[in-house]
Amino acid sequence: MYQKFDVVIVGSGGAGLMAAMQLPNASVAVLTKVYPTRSHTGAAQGGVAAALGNQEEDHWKWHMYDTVKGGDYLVDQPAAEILTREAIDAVYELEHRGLPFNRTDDGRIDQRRFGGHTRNFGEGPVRRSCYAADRTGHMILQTMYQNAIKNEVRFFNEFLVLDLLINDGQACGVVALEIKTGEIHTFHAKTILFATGGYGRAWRVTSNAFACMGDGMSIAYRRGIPLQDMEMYQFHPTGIYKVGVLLSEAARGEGAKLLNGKGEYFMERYMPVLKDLAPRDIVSRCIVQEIKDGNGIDGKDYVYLDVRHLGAKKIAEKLPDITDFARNYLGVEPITEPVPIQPTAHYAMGGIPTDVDARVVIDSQWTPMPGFYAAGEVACVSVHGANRLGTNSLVDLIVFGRRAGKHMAKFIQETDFVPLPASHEEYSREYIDHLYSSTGGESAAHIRSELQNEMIENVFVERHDKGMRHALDQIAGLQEAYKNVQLQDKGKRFNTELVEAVELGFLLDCAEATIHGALARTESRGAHFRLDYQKRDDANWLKHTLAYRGTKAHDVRLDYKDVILIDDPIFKPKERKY
Amino acid sequence: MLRISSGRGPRPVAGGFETFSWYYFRISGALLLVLVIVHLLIMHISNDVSCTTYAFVAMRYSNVFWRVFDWLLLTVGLTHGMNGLRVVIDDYVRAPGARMWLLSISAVLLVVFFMLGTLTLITFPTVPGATGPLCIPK
Amino acid sequence: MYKGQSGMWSWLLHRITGLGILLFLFIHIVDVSMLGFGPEVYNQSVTLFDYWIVRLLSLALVGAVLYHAFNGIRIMAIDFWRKGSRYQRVMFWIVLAATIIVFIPMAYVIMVPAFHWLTQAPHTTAGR
Amino acid sequence: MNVLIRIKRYDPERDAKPYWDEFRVEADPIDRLLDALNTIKWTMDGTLTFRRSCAHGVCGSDAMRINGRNRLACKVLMRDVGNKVTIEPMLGYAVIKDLVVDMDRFFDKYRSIKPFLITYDNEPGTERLQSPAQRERYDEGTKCILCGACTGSCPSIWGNPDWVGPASIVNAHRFIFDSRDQGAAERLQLLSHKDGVWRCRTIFNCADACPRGIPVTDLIEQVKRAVVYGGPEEA
Ligand SMILES: Cc1cc2nc3c(=O)[nH]c(=O)nc-3n(C[C@H](O)[C@H](O)[C@H](O)COP(=O)(O)OP(=O)(O)OC[C@H]3O[C@@H](n4cnc5c(N)ncnc54)[C@H](O)[C@@H]3O)c2cc1C
Ligand code: HEM
Ligand code: SF4
Ligand code: F3S
Ligand code: FES
Repeated sequence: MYQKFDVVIVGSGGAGLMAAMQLPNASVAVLTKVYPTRSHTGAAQGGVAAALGNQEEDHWKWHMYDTVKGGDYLVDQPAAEILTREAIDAVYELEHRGLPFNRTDDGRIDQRRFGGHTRNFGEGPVRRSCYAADRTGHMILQTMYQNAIKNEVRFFNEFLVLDLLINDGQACGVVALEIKTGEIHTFHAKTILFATGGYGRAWRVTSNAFACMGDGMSIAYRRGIPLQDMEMYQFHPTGIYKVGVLLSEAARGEGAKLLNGKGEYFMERYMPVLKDLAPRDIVSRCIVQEIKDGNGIDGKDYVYLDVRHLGAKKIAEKLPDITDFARNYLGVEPITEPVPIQPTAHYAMGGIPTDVDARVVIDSQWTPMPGFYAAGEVACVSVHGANRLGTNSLVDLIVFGRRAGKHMAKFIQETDFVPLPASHEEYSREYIDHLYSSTGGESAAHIRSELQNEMIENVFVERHDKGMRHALDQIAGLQEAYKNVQLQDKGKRFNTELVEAVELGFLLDCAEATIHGALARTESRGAHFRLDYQKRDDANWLKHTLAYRGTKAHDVRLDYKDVILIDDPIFKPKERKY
Repeated sequence: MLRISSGRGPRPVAGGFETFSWYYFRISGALLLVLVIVHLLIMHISNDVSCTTYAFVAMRYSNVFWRVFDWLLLTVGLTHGMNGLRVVIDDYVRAPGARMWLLSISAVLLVVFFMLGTLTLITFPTVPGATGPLCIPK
Repeated sequence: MYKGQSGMWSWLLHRITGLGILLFLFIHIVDVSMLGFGPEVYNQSVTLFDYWIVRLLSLALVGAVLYHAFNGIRIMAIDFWRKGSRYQRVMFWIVLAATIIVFIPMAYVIMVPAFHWLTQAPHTTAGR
Repeated sequence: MNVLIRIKRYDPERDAKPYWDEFRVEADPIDRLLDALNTIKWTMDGTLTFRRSCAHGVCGSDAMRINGRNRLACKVLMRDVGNKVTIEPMLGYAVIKDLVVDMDRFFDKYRSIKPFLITYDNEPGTERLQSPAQRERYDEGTKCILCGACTGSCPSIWGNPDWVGPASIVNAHRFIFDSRDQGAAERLQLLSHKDGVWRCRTIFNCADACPRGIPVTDLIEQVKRAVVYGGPEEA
């Protein structure tokens, strides 16, 4: 089927819906492979950072400083300025649209501490994270969906986008599979926004939903658009042991502490000022270090998160969901017992490169592709650099989602539809037909689990050349195997086996780009920590990686572009200490 | 000082038939509670059913109070119960045609039984002395 | 079958008893209207109540009315008392208990005459 | 532990009518039932179809009937189901395939109660003020993840699919009792109609089914009172 809209938004998480809210007068279609309220944004617990100063003095510039420093100076500083300045207004907009923030006694939005957020350029923790209990992301998603209903946005639920259509260098549509019927649809549009989220499912232990398969990144990558800084992948320190389900940093924001096998609150040793509230890359590394030093619980590969001293009342009031998870998935009662945790794959700092208006840029010269936008976790504006601060992702969604929406509103006024390229559905149809007809005997589930194991072995918190080469060889093999994936379910109707197989293809692409970026970057920076190059190397590596897809896993082409700094001594790259 | 939003817009227009029906269940239910219990006590406890003969009725109905009492029981019970039947029909009969029919039939039933009961109560003669046995002979 | 909780069974019972009582009410209105045909006809119809099977039915009626009435109070408590829904389950057990407690003496009083005849030699036109 | 999993399956493309399928799965007691379903799908029968996304009870994808009651497969642990578990699609929705049901109507009903903040005042430059107590007043309803477990557990909806259902009322409550909202009257008006709140007969299956622990019936009762009293009562 063929349909035509001014704007097609792929993804109904925070970023996609925030953009949709800016387009009340355009014909907008939102395509999403899950029902909108099931998007992964709903899992975010902790909060959304903005220097409102409701609890104590705060300034956006302090926030910007923390963002830049937290990102280990791989952040494009003008973008960070926009992020932190506009965060304030964006949070008020959310409140006006109904978001039920927790409140201070005088009725303002309540704020709490979060990792890496400091007052006065690093002096000590500051209350900056605006929150709604421990389900801020859920509330953002609900509020935005509610407003989309108010604005009568057209949703295409359970549509899996397969391909981006480009004609003459300009994006002009997408092809999607309607999961319920198995039909292929073409959506012709003046502008397209990708807001498809991350790819945490590439690792075995992850906080991410099953749906986080890197779809958007891979689709762009297959169409010749580079992926930026994919080696920068965040591992959150406190995932529930084995399951990976996240125990939000909000717990530590409220005072929870990490405890090792010797009964020691070890973060005090590593980071005397911020302690447990140091940025995530650092805390994750400290945990891995403790485990390597034999300080894991019973010598095993996990440590404890301890909330007991907070008291039953505070735990119930401020951290209800988290307590629930611990009880449910571990059978642990956090009020009386410490909770077993380990680092878990969490967030892609990298993604489709964009400028500050969320326009996708396709080379190191910042050349935009007209009509194509990306926002949210799928995009890399680069405000998170080498490591994202907690609560900065939701800010990213609302600030750059909003900018994307506003810019698209302008763009559709000024431009006309570009015709669709010839035989535009061919690629998608062939892809799907191949999966249906293949008799190669390979199982997608098996390939996926091999990939996830390999990534957690060799492309995790600590990396080194040998391991990553091994991983790359493995992935090359898995990509070959992928060509022979065979389905048991040959039906058209709601074929989730087909969907999973398509998604696996996306995931393999993202893993490939991640490893290439990581192998080449011979330094340690933020979340990218190499045992064989333990120091940061600004002279050679203060630059963004751009990975272009080749024909095989081994022949990815890398290019680089400079990090944009602003002329202010405060933001000059220096060693990162907390 | 707290600034809170200035008001809640217009107040809802009271009512709607369904709201009334819901309320009526409760009000009539409370009334029935009294009426039915008294009724049960008299008919089944302080007398045996075999003793509710014509004469017995005549004795009771010489007092207007009992006629009004029974008429209330009839009216409230019937409307409460028929309203319940209506709700049940609404719940389970999905085909609009069949539903219309059933609802109409129950409306007719309501009227017929209400008339029948009321007529019985009004037309019953006020006979001073008892006619016939007070209990069925054993 | 959906494994509903007590509220589902209480509702189902309430519905069934309500409809049952309504059915009885129809019959009752008809038999009372026999009054209009004079004492003979009416007294003849009353003898019907004396069959022990009819006595059993009227027993069921009493049980139904009791349950429906008590549960009606429970429903109203849930509706109008703010803590009602928190205590609904307890109230359901109270309703059942109250129904049984009140039912037993009433059943006794109602059935005694029937049992009486059952144990004696038959000498009435009604009985059995 | 070794668990026998019975699943009610139906693919309208292939099957004339629903049938029962059985699988034996080796599972850890603290595995989620969802993990067992994935094990089946990934290693035994790729055609088994169900929805899932977050895997930890916050997205609302995998509501289904587990041992007779609506639950999220990702919140039920194997140790709680014993050696045998029966899984069926939720009642009250049309089955698309196996455990996947059609949620479109459910979301249409949700949309029908105006689930968004309605205000007539000008927006202030900063946030609207709201005291912690006023915020607390509508907290329960904000937990809803629109999984549909409550609505599918309600006998009223099995009989009458037009009924707006508990989930919509919970979400209406979330706005009716929000001190910032000014649309209470409009929503109460909508809900006082035939397929509004009155179809709720206080059955409580919904509250039992809700994976978020929302006291669904209590919220519905508050809305009923708001209709009869002509507006929301204070806390
Ligand atoms: C457990 C957890 C807790 C977190 N807590 C916080 C926090 O406290 N603060 C914070 O700032 N950040 C937090 N994050 C990070 C943050 O939630 C995410 O980065 C963010 O929500 C991503 O939003 P998004 O809009 O980019 O994408 P998502 O919310 O992931 O949405 C992706 C959308 O794209 C759609 N989609 C994907 N692929 C396709 C396709 N092929 N076709 C059609 N549609 C598609 C999906 O259906 C979905 O609607 C947390 C993350 C996790 C996992
Ligand atoms: C004795 C006192 C009675 C009380 C306290 C009472 C109370 C109630 C209440 C509160 C309801 C509403 C239930 C709801 O909305 O969920 C109801 C329903 C009903 N009542 Fe009664 N009632 C009584 C007597 C009767 C009698 C005598 C009859 C029969 C004539 C009757 C028949 C019904 C029926 C058919 C329903 C509908 C059931 C349903 O919708 O599920 N009730 N009752
Ligand atoms: S109220 Fe509970 S059961 Fe109902 S949709 Fe919301 S979360 Fe699900
Ligand atoms: S189960 Fe149904 S009847 Fe009401 S209390 Fe819940 S909505
Ligand atoms: S998978 Fe998200 S709620 Fe179960």
